[in-house]
Formats: sequence, structure tokens, C-alpha cells
Amino acid sequence: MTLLQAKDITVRTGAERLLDPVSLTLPAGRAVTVLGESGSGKSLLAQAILGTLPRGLVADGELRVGETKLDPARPQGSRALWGRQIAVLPQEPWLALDPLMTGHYQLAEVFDLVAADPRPGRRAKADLAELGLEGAGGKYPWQLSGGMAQRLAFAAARAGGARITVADEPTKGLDSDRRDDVLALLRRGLEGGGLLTITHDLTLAAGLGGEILVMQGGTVVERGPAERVLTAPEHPYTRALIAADPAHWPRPDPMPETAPLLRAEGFTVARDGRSLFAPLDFTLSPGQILAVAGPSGCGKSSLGNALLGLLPHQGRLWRDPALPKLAFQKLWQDPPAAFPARITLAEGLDDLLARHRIDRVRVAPLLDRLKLSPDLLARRPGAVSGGELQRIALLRALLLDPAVLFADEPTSRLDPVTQALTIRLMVEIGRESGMAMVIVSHDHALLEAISDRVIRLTPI
Amino acid sequence: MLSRLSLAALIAALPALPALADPATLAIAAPFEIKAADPLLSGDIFLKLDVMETLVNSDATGALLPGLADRWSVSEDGLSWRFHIRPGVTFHDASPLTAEAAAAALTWSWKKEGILAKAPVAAITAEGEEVVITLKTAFAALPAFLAEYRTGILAPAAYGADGTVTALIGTGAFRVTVLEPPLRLEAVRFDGYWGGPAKLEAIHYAGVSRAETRALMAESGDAGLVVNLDPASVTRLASVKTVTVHSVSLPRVLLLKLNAAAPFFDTVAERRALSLAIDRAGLAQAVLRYPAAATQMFPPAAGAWHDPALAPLGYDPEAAKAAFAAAGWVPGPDGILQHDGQPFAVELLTYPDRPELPLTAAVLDQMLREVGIAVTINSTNSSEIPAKHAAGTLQMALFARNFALVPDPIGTLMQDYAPTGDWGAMGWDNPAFTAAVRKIAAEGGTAAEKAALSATLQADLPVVPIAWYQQTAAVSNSVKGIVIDPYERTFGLKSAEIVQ
Amino acid sequence: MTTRHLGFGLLGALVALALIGPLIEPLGPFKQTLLRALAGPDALAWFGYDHLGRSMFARLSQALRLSLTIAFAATATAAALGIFLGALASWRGGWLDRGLSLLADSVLALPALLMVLMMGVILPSTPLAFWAGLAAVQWIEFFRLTRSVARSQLASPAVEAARLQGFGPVWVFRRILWPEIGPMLRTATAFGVANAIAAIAALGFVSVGMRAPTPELGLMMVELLPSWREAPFALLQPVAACFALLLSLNLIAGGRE
Amino acid sequence: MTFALRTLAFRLLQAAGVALVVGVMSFLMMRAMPGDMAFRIAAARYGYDLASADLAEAVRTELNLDAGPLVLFGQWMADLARLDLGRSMVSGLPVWEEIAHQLGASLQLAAVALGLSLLIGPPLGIYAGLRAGGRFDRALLVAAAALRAVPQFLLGLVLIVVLAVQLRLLPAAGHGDISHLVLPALTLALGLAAASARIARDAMAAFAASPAHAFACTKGLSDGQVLLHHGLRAIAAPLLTYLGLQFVLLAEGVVVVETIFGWPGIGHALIHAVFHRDVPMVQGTALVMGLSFVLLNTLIDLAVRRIDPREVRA
Repeated sequence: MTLLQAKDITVRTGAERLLDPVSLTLPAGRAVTVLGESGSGKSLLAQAILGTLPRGLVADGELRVGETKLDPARPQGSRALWGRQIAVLPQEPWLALDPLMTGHYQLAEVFDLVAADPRPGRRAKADLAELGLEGAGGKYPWQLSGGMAQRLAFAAARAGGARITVADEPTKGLDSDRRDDVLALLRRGLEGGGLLTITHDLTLAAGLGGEILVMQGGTVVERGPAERVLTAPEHPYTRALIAADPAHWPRPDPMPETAPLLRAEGFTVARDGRSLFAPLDFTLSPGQILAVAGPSGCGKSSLGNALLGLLPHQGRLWRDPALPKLAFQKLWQDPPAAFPARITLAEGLDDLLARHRIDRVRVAPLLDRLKLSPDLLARRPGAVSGGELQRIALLRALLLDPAVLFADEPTSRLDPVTQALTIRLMVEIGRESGMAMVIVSHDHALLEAISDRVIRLTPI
Repeated sequence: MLSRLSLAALIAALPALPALADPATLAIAAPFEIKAADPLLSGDIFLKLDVMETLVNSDATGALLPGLADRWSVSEDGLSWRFHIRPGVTFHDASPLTAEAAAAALTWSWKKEGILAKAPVAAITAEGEEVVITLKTAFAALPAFLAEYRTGILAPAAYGADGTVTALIGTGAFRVTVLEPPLRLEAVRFDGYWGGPAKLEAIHYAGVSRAETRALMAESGDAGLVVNLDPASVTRLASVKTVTVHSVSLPRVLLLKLNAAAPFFDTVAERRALSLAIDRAGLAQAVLRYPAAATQMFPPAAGAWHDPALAPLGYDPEAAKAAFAAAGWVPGPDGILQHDGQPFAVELLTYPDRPELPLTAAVLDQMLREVGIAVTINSTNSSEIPAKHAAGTLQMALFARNFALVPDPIGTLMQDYAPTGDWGAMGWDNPAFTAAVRKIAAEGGTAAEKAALSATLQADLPVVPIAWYQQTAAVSNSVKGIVIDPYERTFGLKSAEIVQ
Repeated sequence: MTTRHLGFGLLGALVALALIGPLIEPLGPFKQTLLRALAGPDALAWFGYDHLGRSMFARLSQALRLSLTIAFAATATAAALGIFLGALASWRGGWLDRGLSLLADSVLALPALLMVLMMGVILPSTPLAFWAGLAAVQWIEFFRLTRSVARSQLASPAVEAARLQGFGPVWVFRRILWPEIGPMLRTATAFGVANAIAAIAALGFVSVGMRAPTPELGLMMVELLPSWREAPFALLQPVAACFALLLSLNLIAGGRE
Repeated sequence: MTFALRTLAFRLLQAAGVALVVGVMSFLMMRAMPGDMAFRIAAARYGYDLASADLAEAVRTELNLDAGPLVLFGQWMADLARLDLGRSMVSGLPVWEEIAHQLGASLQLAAVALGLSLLIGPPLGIYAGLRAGGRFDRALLVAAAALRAVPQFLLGLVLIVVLAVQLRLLPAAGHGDISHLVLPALTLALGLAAASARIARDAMAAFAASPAHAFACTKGLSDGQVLLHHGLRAIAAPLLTYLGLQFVLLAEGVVVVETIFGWPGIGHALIHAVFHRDVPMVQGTALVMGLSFVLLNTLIDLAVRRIDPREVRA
């Protein structure tokens, strides 16, 4: 029994076509997943089907949900289905939930106004209990963890009794160890209903099974059952996508243990009187990659900042006295925020060169090495992609010949392929220049793949 | 949540049907602000509204009439005055008006620097039904002083222990019900009034400082009586059918006070030249909008003090220039007169409380510049004039002097010109004039003696009179019996009534 | 943004009138010809005469010049003071930050009118009093603006990066804080100048501002108000000038992207 | 409860700050006394006809003005500690009494004006915010700028002429029953409405573009339900915070409107007090206006906290 049938869906803005014709059907009980990087058109497809395209974009094609026939070109028509026949699980649910209302009220509201349930309060309490959110009812969305907010949004989206669920990037911004919860949640949507998932997370796609469509540059480059597409990809882009998964990365050859750059004994960091993690002992020698893992909020960033001297620390920390202050540099999680927003990258760089009298001739080879085109520098940080910006940040650090580089979740906001490229460059340059690296990330697979040693923080 | 809040505000703001001005209530709008229930501070308003009364009254010509005292007499040596209290008069709190109560009220006013402090009073006592005032020296003008609003009589219960007035309990035709300084007073008819109950049921007094707003209230019928209209409103309200505009000349004079000790004005010739430089007719028409050019110090309203035979003050700028040249003032390169190096530059003090004063100052500034006098206008607080007079630094000041404080101008003359005064002459000495004034004050004077004094002022010009004031008021046609009193003592509310 | 260009255009015209007017005008703001009181425009007085026969064109251009100079001077001083203290407070933090914001909030609690009135008593000349009073009130807006922007910027990775790369506070201000505050400054300045002009006019209206015979918008309105039926054209000029001035500034301020 | 306690502590500090700033300003005022204070007060008490040197002398001795400004300042601070604002030098009445009457009239006017402005401004702002960038939105921007540019006394005059004189609907001026309240309140409300319309428009436009709005729609709620349950709540916090700051501007607008409509408000009293150098009255009025601002903003802080409990807002 097909719940939803879409034929030759396209999206145009004026004359230019952003999405080539795509057809898909949502059967009950079998997942359909659209895989691709940002800008591949996967979100446009979902929005065209739902009728939530931003102003100025026009969809076309045929659409049938259950018995009702809809015209994608006139989105108002599909509004009646929202909540009642199609449940939409939004990106970053902790932003999508109303920050001024408790979780319980936001759920009960849907039972009352959409499902016209006689006792909305009771139904909401039962729903929350079922999802393990008993305590969350009275709290505000910003008091909930990412996972809890996800489950609340899921309940609210489906409270209207919709049998079709559309999930848009459900794992975006979540810790990777929360992925199994998301999987369980989406499978719940599959019982007797249809599920359309938009994601760039390969593991999630594998877990959901069903049919997978791989999209690049606005067209579907490959489609088929999940087992076949993920194990024996035919299209080169799909192969690159799968290769970008850290689990498939070749392990770099280990670095010999040479004279350490810094040594830490009983080392910990305290915030307003309370130490964040159990004391640690470790050393870091040139070329080595030290990974720091642990749940969010347990002080991973603080540890790195303390090593750089940005934060006070407890316990003993020995740094090689020969190292100048500039030898300690850092990469940030959100690249655009790490650059002065209102001036061009070139101006920032010129200031740096002038400040430390660095010879300009060193810039060109580094640009080339980091696969960056020189005309990027003429733009402002806002006009450059996250991946390129992080590599420019790396260039900026390398110009100061750093001995130690602290990378604070450097690639968590990048697409898989870009992430793979950036990490590979960081590892190679580190090995070549003898620069030691401390890297923090949620992605265990990534840390395992590249680091010489992994420190797991245990919060106190 | 927000919508409920704004809904409540709407209900609170729903304009109740505009309270139809119930037929027998008269609304009065005037610029005076009620400072407190204290006769010394706001007695003039209470007197005008017939809430409070004085022992002695006066009519429109300034002649004295019996008030709360129905007759009075003075001893041979003029040192002991006996005022018989009118029988059967009760205060608003039903307590009777006795000689003791009247004496207590007068003593309170005398001790608080009231006008009695200006008279040589030795003691105020009560004997039977009479108030006896003993003087140190003879003073014929005493009854006129007891007509002034600061000697208003309040019930003993009105005065608090610490000497402040806590409640306004007078004997007038209207009893105060609401007193909210500075802008609101409401009173109802006092049936026990000794002169018979008034026809109006109630009066509402509203203090409105802006003249335009008062004029609009007259035009929109919000106020049956509007007092003190500005010149422009007078011309406009004349064309409004529902209102009639009354104006009566006042014994109040627009004066230019000079420091006769200053080198600019120390000779009569220089003062006369200054007077000739002023086009009084042009100024009165442009600023006051009615023909009020002063020919001499006292207007006709001042009775015997006005001498029609006196030669009027003229306007002849060329003669003025010649006179200044004769006095040694030679025009400098910039046209400003100079006398051995010192420019003829003076500061003209005035105050904005009366809107026409800054305007007149601006006009005088230009007129005097024509004859070579450089004037800088300083429109500041009115107290600067007496302050600079006391400090001797005053050069020129422009203000409106009220000669009707006491029904007989002699009271003000004594304060201002015998021989000098804050609001009168400065640096001017004329012993004969001072002696004559004191004699008239003590024993009263004949019309000829008064005319002689006027002639001296006209000849010596210690101060230069510019214009005579007119009191303007707009009365609704549905109100009858309103009186416009030149001595600004009453509106005639006792006799007024509203006819549809 | 068309509304912003409209605003700048209007303001430009008024500033031109204020600067050029008094130079090319024959009569001067004080010359009185009583016979021509409230008369219509003629060869000498292009905008007609006021109630004392003075040229309206001369008085209007002088009044615009006076209001604009005081308003811009006050707002500029307030901006300089506010931005400096705002940046200092957020950079140093601690008791200096708390002290300055307490002072700012205390002064904010007082009506601007009271500050100007009090300054009027303390300082001898009225324009000086207006300049000081208005500056003392308006610096708070700039202080709070700068402080909130600075606090969010100083906590950003960009500043942490600058520190690691050896840049000093001056570079941080010049390259990160100032470009961020710049655009907001336009709105705050435009509103500041508008409020200043409105305050000067309001005080002139209740005759505690500039004193006669100085030409000032509020004072001119008060003087011409009584004859608003006889010569509405005369009263409308200062009102239109004040309205145009405030409208242009509001459009400039309001025209955010 | 820590947030509430912290707000109260901060606001108490602010109140103390206000008292200190008022004290210092008044001290400067007393010390820099152009023209002798005694003369000014005598003129204020007895009117320009009677002000004279000896009356000024009597006032000087009665109020011991000869004591240096420092002594008077110390005296005022001591009295303030006992919450005694002293007596007005002009009317001799306790300052509390005078302020209570005049502040009452002003607060009544301000409250009704605020209420009316909430009825006019925000509804227009919401409508424009939901159609951000549309014709109505641009029109509102220009109209709001124009309304804010019209001097308030002109607005008052026009309202009087049209409503009171021409249509005789409402009394032109004066103070008495509720119908006197409408015109001055309307004059103030129009100015305020222009400002609150813009604030409501910006807040609503931001909400309409937020993911919370999109999710509320995709949950199945109609536009009306989204506005009622989520929209109004979203604009309540910025609007309330803005209205708190508006109180100070209101105090100024009241002055001009009071003189036009003959309304016995605090602004009117303040001008007279400063003009007549009635320093205790100036100090008392400034203090009361300052503290009522602090009190109002404390209440608003708590109300906004109830609407939007997030600690640090943008």
C-alpha cells in the first residue's frame, strides 16, 4: 500500500533548474532515504514534496498522498496535510521547539488543536512517558539535551495522527553516540507508516535500510536497496561518499616516541572551584596526534585551552622552554566565527604577515598545498565555504610555525567528503613539519582512525 | 496575555459621555496658579472667586466700601482705628465671625510679612464688636490696606498650630469643596452667606497657563468665563458668536525702570531723550493690539492721580538723537553712542511670566538701536529685578507695575518712589516729592496735591511709562452678571447667573 | 534602501538651508519692521514676516543652524564618550564594568528633560547647557550599545585567535569591534540627533529653553502660536522645518536593511 | 528564585545610584546659583508684583539659605535617609504631598496613554511583521517615522481644534472627570504607538522567520492559532522591555502635553520647581520619577522573566 507517490518532481528559480526530475514512492513499513552533501538538492526535494519551498522557488510534477492529489506548484494545497497526514521532524529540534513554552504544553497543543482530542493533557503525558521523557514535560526546550528535544519534536510532529514522517537531517548537531537513539525513533515511525529521511550520515542510512537515493548537484546519481548501494556502489561519487566515512580510513603509520614537547602530570582544569575531569598524565612529542574524547560538556575544550595557556590549570604542566608563545595555535569548531567578519581574508593575512614580519613568499606554496585558490582571499569570511575557511585557518596557523596545534572539533560542521580532505591534510602536514596535534571530537571513529593515543575524559 | 492587558486599558479609557456641564455650574479658566490655601500666597484668587472676604471692599473706581467691617472710625490723633464687625456673619464651618476671629486673622497676616508690615502698625486687638488697630504714626491709607487680599479673614479653625493654613474656611458666597493646587478649585453656593445666597450653584476654577488653550476653552464652551486673554486671541474671539469679549483699562502700567545713578541716565535730559526715542503708539498696536500708549504715569482709571492737562510724552527720534548729542553722547563707528570712550550699551532685564514683556523688550531693543543705544535683553526670573536693584547693578528693566495692589495708588507710590523702591525709582532723589507722598499717606491728599506729584513724575521721569494695561476677559453669552473689575478684586460671581 | 536615501536627501537640503541661508539673506534675523508684522513673502523676506516684522527666512535658517549644531555636537560627544566607556567596560570587566553600568542605569532613570533643566541652572549659557545636558543623557545609549556588542565579540573565537596570534587590543578594536559597531552607530546617532532637536524644541515651547530674541524652532513656534489663525503660514514654517528634520533623521535611522 | 533576588539587588543598587545622582546634581544646582535663591523663591511665593528685597530677606532667614550648599546637601541626605523629602520652599507644603497629587495625575495620564498606545501600535506592528517587506510594512515605517517627527504640542493642538472646538466631542483642556483625560492621553499615545508599532513589527518579523514558526505550522496549526499561541508570546518580551524604557520618554512628553492641556502633572511641577529654584521640590520630583522608573523596570524584569525564562537574552 503506497502512502505517497511523487512523479518527476522538479524545482526551478526563474529560468534556472535546481532539481532534475525525481520520482519516488513511500510504501508503508519500508524506509526511503535520500543521501547527499549540502547543496546536493536533497532538502529541495523534501521541501517540494511538503510544499515548504522558500519564496522564489517553484516546484513542479505530480504528487498523490493517500487518495488526495496535490499540485507541487501550488503549495497552499498541501498545508492541510501538515500534521494530519504528513509529520515533519525539523532540523535541530532544540531551535524548532518554541523556547517560551514547556515541552508538555507544546505536545498537548497538537492533540488539542489538530487531533481535537477530548483530553489532550492526559494523551500528552502518556506519549511523553512512552518516549522516556517523563521528567521533560515541565521543562523548557533549552533545558533539554539534544536527544530529548529530538524525541519531543518527534512526538509533537506525529501527535496529529500523521502516518507519513519526513525527517530532515535528524542527526545534524547531535553527538555521534546518540545516533542509535535516532535510529530507534525513526524505526518507530515505520511501524505501519511511511518514512522519508534526508541525511548525509551513512551509518544512519545503513541502519534504516529500505531504498536509498544518492544525490549530487541536483540530480539522483544512484538509487537502489540500501544493502547493495552501500556495499557495492556503482557511481564514483557514491564510492567517494562511502570512502569519506572515517571507519574506512587507512590508519597512518605510528610516530616514533621522541623528546616530548610538553608533559602533564595530575593535570586537570577547574571551573568555579570544581575540577571538570579526573587528573591525567600524558606527554606530547612532535608529529604526534593526541585525541580527547568524552560526552559533551565534560571539559574537552577546556583541557585544550589550558594546554595553550588560555585557561589556568591544576596539577603540573611542563612546556619545552625553547618554544615561543606563538608556537601554540588553535583551530575552532565554527570557522567563520574565528575570523574578523567585516574585513577580507587578505587584509587579515596581511596584518599577520606585517605583525610578525613573515616573508610573503611562503603564502603561495601553502595555498597550493592546502588546495585553496588564491582569489578566495579577496572575499570576506562570510562568503567562503566552511571547509575552505578551516583550511585558511590552518594556513594562518602554519605561517607561525606552530609546535602544538589544538583542533577543537575542527570538522564537525563539514560534509563528509570535505571533512575527509581536511583531516587528511592536517595529518600529513603534522607528520611532515613535526607539528604535534591535540584533537577533540564527538566522532569516535574519526579519533580512532587518526590519533596515536586517545584520552577518554571521565566527568566528576 | 497581552490582548487581555490592552483590553482592560481600553475600558479604563472609554470616554464617559462628556459630563454635560450641569446648568448652574460656572467654569472659570485663568492663568493664576493656586500655590496653597494660604491668603498670603493665593489670596487674590480666593478673593476673586468670592470664597474669602476682607474687612474693607472697594468699587470699580477704587472708592472704599464696607466689607466684613460695616463702619470704621479713627481717633483725633489718627493713631487708633476702630473697625465695627458686621453682625450675623458666619464662616463656612458655621462658626460666627467675631472681632476676636478678625483680629486673630489680621495679626497672623501682619506677622507673616503681609501688607500690614508696610503700615506703622503697633497692635491689633479686639474690644467687644470692634477690631482696634493702634498705630505708631498717623496713616490715613490704613482702610485701603485692609482691602488688600493678603488681609483676608479666615475662620480660627483654618490656621494650623505651626501657623500654616490647613483649610480654606472663609466667609464668601461660595464654600470650597475641592482644592487641588496648583490648577483646580471647586466651590458650591454657601447658603448662609450674609449678603444672601448666590444664584450660581457651583463654580469650577481651572488654572490653564497657556493663553491659546484658554482661548480655545472659551470658543469650545468649556469655560463660561476666561480671564487674561493674549492679544491675538482677543481679535479672534471677537468674531465668535457664542462669546463676548470685555476689556477694561487697569491701573497697571508697563514701565521702563532706569538706574538714575548710572552715567547713561543720570541727567533729566538723557531720560527725556530716551522717552522721546520710544514710539508708544506703534508698540502698543504691534504687541498689545489695543490703543494703550501711556501719555503719563497714571491711566484715567487711577482717578485724581491722572491729570488730563499734563503734556503727553512724545515720540521724536531726531530730537532724541540731538538731546543725546547735547549730553555728550557721540555716535561711534558702529552707530552706537559713546561718551569719552564708554559705549552706550545697557542690559534690559525682563521676565517671561507675562508673554507681552519679552515681545515689548524685543521691540524696544530695535527702537533704541535707531537712536544709537545697544541693548542686550535678559529675559530671566522676575526676582532678578529686585535682586539687581538691591545690588545696585541694574541698568534698565521692563515690567508691568500694578498700582491697584491697594485700591489707592498711594500705597504703591510709597513703596516705589519715597524715594526709591525695588519696582520704582533707582538712584533718584527728590526730598520734596518724598515728603509730599508721606503726607498724603498719613493724612490723605487733595486732587491738586495728587496732580502735583504726577506732574513731578512727568517732568523728572525717574521711570519711563510706556503703556497702560487693559484687563481682557471672554464671557459666554449664556452667563449674565459677570463684572470685569479694574482693581482685579472680583468677577461678580455673587450676582452672576446662567441663563439658557 | 530608498527610505534611507530619502532621509539623507531631506537632511542634506535642510543643512544646506541652514548653512547658505544666513549668508545670502539681506535682512538678518533681528531686524524688525513693525508695519510688516505677519505680512506675506516679498522681495526682502522670502518666507514672509513674523509677528514683529522679522524675516522668517532669516530666523528659520538661523534656527536650523542652531538646533543642528547643538544636536550634532551633543550626540557626537555622547557617542565618543559612550563608545570609549563601553569598550573599556567590556574589555576590563569586573568592578569597572559594574560601576559604569550602574552609573549609566542611574542616569537613564532620570528624564532627559530634568538633566537639561539642571544643566541650564548650573551652566551659564543656554546652548552650553543644552549641549552638556543632552550629552549627559545620550551617552548611555551608546554605552549600552557598545558594551553589548563588545561583550559578545570579545567572547568570540575571532578575539581568542587574535590573542593567540599576538595582536593587541587596538587591533582588536580597529578590526573586529569598530566594523561591528559602525552600522549600529548610524541608527543610534540619527535617533540621538532627532531626540536632541525634539528636546530643544519642547523646552523652547515651555519657555525654559533658549531665550528671546534668539531664533530657535521651539521658541518660534511658541511666539507664532497665538496668531495661528491670522497667519497659519508663519506658524507652519518652524513646525514644517522641525517635522522635516525629525522625519529625515527617523528615516535614516529606521531604514535598516 | 536566584534570578528574582539578583534583579531586586541590582535594582536596589540602581535606586541608590539614582538618589546619589539626583543629590549631586541638586548640590551642583544649589552651588551654581545664578541670581540669589532667596529672591527667586520670594518671587515664586508672592508673584512678580510683590517680590521685593525685604520679602527676600524674610525668606532667606526662614529657610536659613545662608547655610552653605554643603550643609543644605548634608541636611537633604539626612532627611532622605528618613524618607522625609522636606517641604517645598514655595508653598511650604511637604514635598511628598505635592508630588503625590501631581504624580498621581501624571501617572494616570501616562497609564491611559500607554494603554491606548498598546491598542494602536502593536496590532499594526503584528500585521506589518507578518508581511515583512510588503507594501504595508514600508508604509508603516514611513508613517511611524512621520508620527514620531510631529512635535507633540502640535498634535495636541490639532486634536483640540478638531475634537473639542469643531466637533465639541471632548473638553478642550482642564482636569476633572475622565473625559478630560482622553485628548492628552491620545496625544501621548500616538507618539508611543509609533514606537511600539516598530518594535512589535521587528519582533513579529523575526518570529515569522524563525524555525519555531515553521515547526508550529508543520505541526498542523493554522496561522491564527500560531499567532495566538506562539506569536503574541514571542513579541511580549521585547515589547515590555521597550515600554519600560519608554516611561522616561513619556515623562518628557507629559510636560509638553500638560502645558497645552492644563494638566497638573509632575512635568509641569518640575519645570516650575527648577524655574523657581525650589530645590527640595526638584530633588523630590527627580527622586520620585527616577525611583518609579526603577520600580516599573523591576516589575517588567520579573514579568519578562516569567514570559522568557532564558537567563541571557540577546
